[in-house]
Amino acid sequence: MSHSSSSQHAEPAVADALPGSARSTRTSWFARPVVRYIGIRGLVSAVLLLGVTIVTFILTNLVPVSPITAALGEQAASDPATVAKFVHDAGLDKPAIVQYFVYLGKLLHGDLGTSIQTRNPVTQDLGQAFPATAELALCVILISIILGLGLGLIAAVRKDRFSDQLIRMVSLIGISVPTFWLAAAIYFLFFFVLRWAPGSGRLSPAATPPPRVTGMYTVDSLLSGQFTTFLDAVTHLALPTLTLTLFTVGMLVRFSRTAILDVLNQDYVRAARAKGLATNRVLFGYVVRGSIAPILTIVGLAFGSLLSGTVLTEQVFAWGGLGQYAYRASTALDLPSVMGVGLLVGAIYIITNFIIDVVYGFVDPRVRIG
Amino acid sequence: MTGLVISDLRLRIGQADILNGVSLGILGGEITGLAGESGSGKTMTGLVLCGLQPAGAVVTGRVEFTDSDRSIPNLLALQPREFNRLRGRRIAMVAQDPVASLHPMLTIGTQLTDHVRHHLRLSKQQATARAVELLERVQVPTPETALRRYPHQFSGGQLQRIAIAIAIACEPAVLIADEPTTALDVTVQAGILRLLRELRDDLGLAIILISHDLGVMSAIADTIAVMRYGTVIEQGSRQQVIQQPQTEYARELIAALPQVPPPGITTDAGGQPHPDAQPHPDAQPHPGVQPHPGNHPHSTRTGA
Amino acid sequence: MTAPATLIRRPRIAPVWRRPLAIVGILFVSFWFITMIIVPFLPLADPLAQDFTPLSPPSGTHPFGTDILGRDVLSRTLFGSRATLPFAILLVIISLILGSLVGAIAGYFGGVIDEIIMRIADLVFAFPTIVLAMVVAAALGPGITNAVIALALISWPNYARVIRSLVLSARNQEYVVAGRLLGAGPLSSLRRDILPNVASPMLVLAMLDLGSQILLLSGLSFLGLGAVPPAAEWGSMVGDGVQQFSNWWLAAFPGLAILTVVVGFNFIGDTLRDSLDPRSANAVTQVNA
Amino acid sequence: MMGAILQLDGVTVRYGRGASAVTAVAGVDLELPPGQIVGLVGESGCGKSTLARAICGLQPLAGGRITLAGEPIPPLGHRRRPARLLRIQMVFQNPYASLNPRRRVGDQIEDGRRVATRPVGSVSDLLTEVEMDASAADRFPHEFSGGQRQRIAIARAMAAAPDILIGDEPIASLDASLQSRIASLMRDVALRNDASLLFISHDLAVVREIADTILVMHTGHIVERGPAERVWAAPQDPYTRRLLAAIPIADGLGRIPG
Repeated sequence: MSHSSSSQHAEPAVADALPGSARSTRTSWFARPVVRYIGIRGLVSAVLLLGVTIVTFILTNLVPVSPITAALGEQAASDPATVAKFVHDAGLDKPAIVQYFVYLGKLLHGDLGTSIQTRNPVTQDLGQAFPATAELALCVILISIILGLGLGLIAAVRKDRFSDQLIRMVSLIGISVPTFWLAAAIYFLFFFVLRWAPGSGRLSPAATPPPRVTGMYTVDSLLSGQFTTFLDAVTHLALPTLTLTLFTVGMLVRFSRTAILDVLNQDYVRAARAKGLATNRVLFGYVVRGSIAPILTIVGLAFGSLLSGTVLTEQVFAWGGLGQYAYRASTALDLPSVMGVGLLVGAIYIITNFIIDVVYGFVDPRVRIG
Repeated sequence: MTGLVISDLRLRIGQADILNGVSLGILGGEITGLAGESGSGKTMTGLVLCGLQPAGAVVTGRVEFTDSDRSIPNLLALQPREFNRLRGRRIAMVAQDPVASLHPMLTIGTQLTDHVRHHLRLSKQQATARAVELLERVQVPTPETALRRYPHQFSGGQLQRIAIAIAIACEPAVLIADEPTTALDVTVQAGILRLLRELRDDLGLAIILISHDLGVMSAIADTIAVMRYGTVIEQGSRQQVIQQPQTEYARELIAALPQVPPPGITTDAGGQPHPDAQPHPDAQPHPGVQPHPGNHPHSTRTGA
Repeated sequence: MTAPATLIRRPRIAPVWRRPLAIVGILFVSFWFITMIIVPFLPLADPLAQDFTPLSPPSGTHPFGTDILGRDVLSRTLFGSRATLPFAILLVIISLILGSLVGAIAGYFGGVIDEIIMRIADLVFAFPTIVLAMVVAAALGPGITNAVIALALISWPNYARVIRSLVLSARNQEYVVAGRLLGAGPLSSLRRDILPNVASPMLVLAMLDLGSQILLLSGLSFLGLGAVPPAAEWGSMVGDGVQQFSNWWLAAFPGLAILTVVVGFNFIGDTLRDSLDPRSANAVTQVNA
Repeated sequence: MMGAILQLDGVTVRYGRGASAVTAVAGVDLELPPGQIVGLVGESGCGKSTLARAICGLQPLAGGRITLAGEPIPPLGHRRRPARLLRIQMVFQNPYASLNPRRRVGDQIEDGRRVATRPVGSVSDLLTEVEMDASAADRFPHEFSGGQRQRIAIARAMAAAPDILIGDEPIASLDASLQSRIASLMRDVALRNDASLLFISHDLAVVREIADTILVMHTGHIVERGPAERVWAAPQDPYTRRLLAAIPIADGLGRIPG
């Protein structure tokens, strides 16, 4: 699942560009470089979102099992008259482009078709399942960032020493573990054998979910002051979070270690040391500050692989999120649901990376001030 | 007298011997030139004096550091924490490429004051006031606004001046300048050299000027040490080393450079043309280059 | 005075390959490769034969126990190597060739071709990997061949993007420009100057990708979109085993198989990158102080 | 054998498009008659490297014309370089990037010999001519120092028997003592092989020693041109004067130039 950072175009090296001059005049907000940067990134993300719908559209039509037999059933499909009528009604006779815009129109109205398994509109199932995955994903990404970047920093600073070797080995094992097997192993060990954690599901069977505000049990229970439910929700979060964190931290450590190593070799870090600053100031004030750009990209990638991970692990913990929904859909070949999950997860991922680009725009003065 | 005394400095990385017994005296109020080509060990010597040699390098020998109020027998024996207290406070460094040695995401103000507040325990306002004063000292225009700006908003020459301001912020005794003008345009180099000479005179700084360019050495170094294969092969006053080089290698280095300036070009020594420059037949009389406005009357210390 | 330090001849086995990481990696990978080749000749039960008492825990006769249909888990796990490794290697080779071709063209010729190819690649990167694999495999229908096609479709962009940036930077290298000025055409320039200097990073990428492809392939099988029953394939074996926790051995052993072979590839890949990385400590080259 | 004349008329090169476009070269006229050594001097960012790349067809022109023996030089597309243009060869700035690390030195010099339009010496002749030992042919670039690699690059360029040799800052990455030796080597090799030389550098002192005429470039324009001695001794343009004044002089008199 390893991705390198998003592609930057190598502009022709303007070897003879005239030296930049200090800029003093205040420019109106929309002409400011950062707004232009975010505008461009926004446009790219919108185009990507559109592209995602094209991909799912093509895939739905690629289905070897023709939608006709699926909808009408084997027997009716043999009668040409019914087939012709169905084809006309469903607009399958129109050119692909038109079919696509019809498909897009339905999407925009939130119509993702009906799930073969649950018989509900896919959008409703997704709406139901989304908060569970969101809660798990946020919990995992927060822990993983702290652990991953921390260990990555330690490994980079103490390059080739024992702690670096150990961290690298553990993180390599972390990304080599099949997450679907790890989920079962952790569940078996900590629940089945050791009884340290509660069973599957987001709450114990007896507990009632807190009044729905965000749909995330931990947040909602805090908002309504139900601390026992909050504790119950947190303990249930433990095992799935542990499963996904191991993989995500492994990935974050490997990428952030390389990114920080590059910064450690920069002249401005040596200059900071030459100023006699305390090691922590050099580390956090200069090294971490200098590696923010690659680290933001890495967090985006880690979030992507985390979403992948949920598909393979939620089933074991009966988590009731997008992951489990996707698992059931794929094992039952429920195509509308599979496409629905693909679209939603793709969209979440694009929007997250857009937000990361925006944050980067404000973090790097060369972009903010230009 | 403040300064450094280096005796038999050796450094090895893996199987490679980088420094093979460097011995050199560096006095306050003097610019000591460390000349040599790439691979001669001149940069590594500068790094060792700052305690910034690469991890895993084996260093032997002695570096004695004397300052107005203390004397340390051997810097190399100091614990990292102790050496760190000296770095930036008593011994400062200016690197070759100003653009790379300033953090792209921190304002000039932050990079100019964070080590001052660390070493001198100054408040934010005191440090900022000092920063403005320093920028004026190194002739950076509009210091107040410059403090809020970022490195990418300045030219190479201005950045090097800012880097020098950062280096002298805590009034160090020793300033190590590693190829300070190499990355700059020729027309900007003279300004930096002039600034270094002023700092030597005004602050009594002991400046170690590391450069491969003997022309730069000939311009502002008081004494010159020529290095090759990790040792000092020739050492002496500027006139002596440049005009009567002892070793063949030094002679070869000097022969490769122009000895006589273009006719009609005056230098900052009172504006008269160079004594042995022959004027070109169709050279029109034109006003000689006025000495640099900010230049102090030539100090009597160094007989011109 | 000694002359400046010049190139030190590299010791016979570079120290980076003697590190524990590398040794463990080589051990795991060679174990599974040998298993893949010799398993049919081993005195093992037929992986599909259902003639043992079902769900018996690991014992002398069945070291890995038997599954719900009474098949021997040990032989199915060992035979599983034949269901995963060849396809993973095939996948990496397809993605490497397809990706390198497309990436080199995009990097070398640039312009509109580069834009189109990179936008397609961005589209594939817009999906988290397994989700896209799931969507494509579901559309194509289950089966190992469809899974391989699906994974090939989504893996080549990773190679394309890496080789594109390598070719882009190589293309501006002075020796490549010099070659063009001496009349080298695009093909000979790519073959003689660019690709040889781009090969080693691609090798590292392929080795690290082998591990990911195995995880993806077995992941798809776990989702019922890869190998279909009754094939002895690790992902689907774990998928069946996960349903009943009390029979822990059903999922444990195939899972360990996946873990060990992927760890093996990743350890070797990491060591390979270190041995090629100029900055790594042991590649002593001309020291320019 | 009469070499070909290189002619530049009003050459203009722009980077980028629209508002952010940067004019690197603004209307440059230049003439490189056969057998002549022309020095092009200027600081970084003045457009001299862009001009060199434009002459080799590596940089499309936004205006003006470059002709070799009267025929215009088209930009180098993706196809093989037309035979008649092989008579212009270039030596680059960075010796550590101008040779393919994975191919023997001899093979890379052979690349040049293969396209030579006139009879040219063997690989060992070419190596000897650049003061290198013939045995270098079987070794790889990483076994040589910066100066030696630059000599090999010169040998490779001369192997194609060019009429015009362009040095794009060929001595900038070398040690001071080597710089004037390599510059005069390029001059002698060019003259011995009936090639004219366009020598581009920011070091006016070295260019003066080898060039017949000197052109001074500043922000994309030629601000001064003339015989080397005249430009050195009696510069007309204030920028040239500033350049000359900035040259550090190794006379030990402790005076800052400029």
